[in-house]
Amino acid sequence: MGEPGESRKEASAGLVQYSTENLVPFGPIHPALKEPEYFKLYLRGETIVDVIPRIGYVHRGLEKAAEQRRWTQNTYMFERTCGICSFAHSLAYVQAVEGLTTYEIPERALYIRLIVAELERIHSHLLWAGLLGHWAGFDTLFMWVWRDREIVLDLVEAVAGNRVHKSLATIAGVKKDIPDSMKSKIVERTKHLADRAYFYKGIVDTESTLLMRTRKVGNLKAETAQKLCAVGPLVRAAGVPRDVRADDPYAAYGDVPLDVVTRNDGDVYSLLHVRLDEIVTSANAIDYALEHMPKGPIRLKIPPTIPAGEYSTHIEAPRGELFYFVKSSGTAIPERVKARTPTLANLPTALELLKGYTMADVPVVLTAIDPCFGCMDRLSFVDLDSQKKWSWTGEQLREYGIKHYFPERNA
Amino acid sequence: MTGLDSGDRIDVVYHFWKGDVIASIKTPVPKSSKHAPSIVGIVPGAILYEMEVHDMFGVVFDENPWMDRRLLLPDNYPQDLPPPLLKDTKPADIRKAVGVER
Amino acid sequence: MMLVELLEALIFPGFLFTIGLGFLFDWLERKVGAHMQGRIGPLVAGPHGLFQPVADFLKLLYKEEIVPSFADVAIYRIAPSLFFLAPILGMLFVPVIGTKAVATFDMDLLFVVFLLAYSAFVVVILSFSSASGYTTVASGRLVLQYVSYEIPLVIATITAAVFSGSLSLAGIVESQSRVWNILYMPFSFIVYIVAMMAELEKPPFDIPSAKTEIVAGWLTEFSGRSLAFLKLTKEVSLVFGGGLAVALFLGGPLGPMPANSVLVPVVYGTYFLLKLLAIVFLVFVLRTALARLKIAQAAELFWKILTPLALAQLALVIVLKGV
Amino acid sequence: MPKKIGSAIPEMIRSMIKKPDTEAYPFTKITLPETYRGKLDIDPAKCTGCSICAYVCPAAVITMVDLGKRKVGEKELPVKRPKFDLFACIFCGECVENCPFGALEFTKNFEMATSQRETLVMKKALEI
Repeated sequence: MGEPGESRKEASAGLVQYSTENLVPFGPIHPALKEPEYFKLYLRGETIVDVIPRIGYVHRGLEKAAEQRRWTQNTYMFERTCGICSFAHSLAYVQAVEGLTTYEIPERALYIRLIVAELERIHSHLLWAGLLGHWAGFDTLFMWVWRDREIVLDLVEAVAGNRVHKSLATIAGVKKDIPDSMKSKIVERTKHLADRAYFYKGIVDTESTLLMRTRKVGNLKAETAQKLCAVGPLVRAAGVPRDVRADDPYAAYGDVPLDVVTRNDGDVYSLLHVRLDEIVTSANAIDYALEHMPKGPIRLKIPPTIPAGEYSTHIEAPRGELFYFVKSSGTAIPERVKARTPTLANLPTALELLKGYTMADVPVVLTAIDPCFGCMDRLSFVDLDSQKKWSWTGEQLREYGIKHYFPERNA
Repeated sequence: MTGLDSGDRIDVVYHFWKGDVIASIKTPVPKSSKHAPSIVGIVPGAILYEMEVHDMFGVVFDENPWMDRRLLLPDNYPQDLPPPLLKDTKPADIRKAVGVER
Repeated sequence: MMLVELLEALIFPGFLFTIGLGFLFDWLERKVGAHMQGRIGPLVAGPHGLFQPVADFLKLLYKEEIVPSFADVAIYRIAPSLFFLAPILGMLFVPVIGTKAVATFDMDLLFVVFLLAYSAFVVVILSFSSASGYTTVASGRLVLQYVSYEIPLVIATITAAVFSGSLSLAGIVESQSRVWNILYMPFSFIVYIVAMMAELEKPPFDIPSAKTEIVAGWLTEFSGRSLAFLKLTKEVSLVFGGGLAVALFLGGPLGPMPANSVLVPVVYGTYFLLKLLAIVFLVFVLRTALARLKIAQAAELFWKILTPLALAQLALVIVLKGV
Repeated sequence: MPKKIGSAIPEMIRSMIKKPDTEAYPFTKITLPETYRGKLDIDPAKCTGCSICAYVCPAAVITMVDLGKRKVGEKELPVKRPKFDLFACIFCGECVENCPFGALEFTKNFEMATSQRETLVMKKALEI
């Protein structure tokens, strides 16, 4: 299995034998992948014959590390599983932990959780729509969408204090309140974003070069999606109305009306539509929640230990169903925390979809599932036991590289 | 799908979701044999989860076609070291073995 | 007299002028594209970042050059200079400050068309010489794209020649002194622009160097000086291709002329630059507004739509000429 | 809807005419919200060395340094003050929230990039 150096040799060998499949490495470092993962693509001409994934390049042993930290500290660590769905991760973790206890979570906190989660969904979907433009070679869409993404990031910054890692969810509550003075600003901005979503739908529907790239690419059938356990927008684009927010309401989703957006074709074009429509439904949900938010406290004071037991929970992260399982032995640190992220669930589907398509479709299809390899590998910026301090000078790195790739030269 | 180290056995927990119910089915796998049947034939989407439990706990799922590959662990993760998520595996040992020095 | 010609070839409308225009268009492409996308674009080097392309070029010049161990070293070394040669040489045949270019002979149009084909051929060789997975895919795409755009491109060029009844660029330009060719052959002009964008690998035809698919395509394995010159060549090619379009369809540097004979070359040069800018701007708008095609779709576009269009225009022009 | 080529062009022209949306950041200052969590700051006068911040910190940024003993009435109490390795800080706000004396606060300074790790070690509280 795949060291990059090895695959390069294989690739050049493939060049000599024209008749066999040509191996093209897709990653670990590739302009279309914003995080390092490795896919071996076997090509015949331009057509993909087989794909072999090799993930784990950013695996940092998060689940092991969780077993050495206290419950509250873990909130921040799991939040850093991913930059884009950071609140979803901390929310799912917090929800799983709360499941072990009998605390009455304040209503207002549940509403704030919903609002921030939906802001994050808008952000994630905008980010994805822009990146799709980039991957399909339509940089203008990318720039425009990301320009509008700044608006929602500024909102998140105003609500939570930072743009990416909100650090807002905590066990039995949230840490910051949304003051009334901020409400009108949020409503105004989310309305604007919904308008922009309509505008982008207009471009996506009419621009024929973009249609050529997205229509009938990566056709996913409903049965295949269900068989391969696809989740989130991917399965909704294939016509299965499955959404944790509606099926198994958490936070304040039980009280807020929400449409489940579905499309029937299952191709990238439908995915784009599903995501752009969900921006609109999210904006509506935020408006509704802000209007109906009850007054009251936002968090409870709790002891550091959590009662023994096992609990599993799931939420609808922007990318799909995010699943958390926690086991407590009644102490201040967890016995086991397990996270199953939407990307890992969607990866088999993406690999299946790729077969038969051409090299040009790889970035579009592979990234259509909105992969977050950091999530998939459970990446952490927090080190295994936080005293990991080592640095390499450029010279050392070079030496290491030479030793790694050319062992004979070193001897 | 979750692995759990419960002393002398590894519990493999399968979670299924329909409607508003999550069904968790716990399957004990003794640490002495570490073999379990695969569910890939019934649920094809479980292939990567089984690989993950294999990487992290060393449980071998028979009939899983990709069981000989590694998914998450680095290539230089030593064979003689126990899988990382077992309770008696110390982070310090792993760091030493894969050559991440301070 | 010899000295004047040498200066013409080396400095004004020749070598240095072409490279300068190449840098200018690189800057313009980035700046115009940035503003269309709501960004600022190059800002720091020079006024409004005008010298950014020059700075990038100089930076690449003193970067380390790495030759892949499995590359065909001889071709890998030589091909960038061969590639650089094509647009620089071609630009000498494009009339800039008069109806006559720096270098000119009867039937020089054929030589210019040959240069277009030559540069595509060099790129394919270049791509194959640095044997890696990405460049292999890129070579396949290059060849396929080449056989797609070359035929409409040549037909569009020939249409202009047929109408003007001359196979030399000077003759074609002179024949347009009253009415520009574009009025008689608008479709040829469109076909030429689209095919030129394919030749220059501007989006939506940046298929052989699609960065999200095959890293940098045929440029992947190049670094340092080679990369600097390859990138410069791509920009200079835009000058050459645009200049050719001006000569073929927009009447070259011709236009209303003041009586003063000293100013004549300057005025001619200004007309040429304005026309060239118009074409280049059109290319920039198109490249910003469109998504990248797949290679099969590009081939379909050229074979099914543009080639028949170009042929129909040619037939029309022959009929017009006959009448 | 009808297919056409270049449906993005009207918006492109609109974007071109109006001012760019990008801010030329290092040359212009940007505004930050009140709640912004920037570089951590400590008020040494308020700190009593209670070590709560060091306990709650998830990233082990804060270590307590012993500064000798101090006489309070009859007893000798150890004097401790926090040292901050800010390069590991994750800006979660746990220490600020849990400080019983309000000695810690976030500033709006976010320009912390440096080539030397030592410059990000905050020893402000140690100089008493």
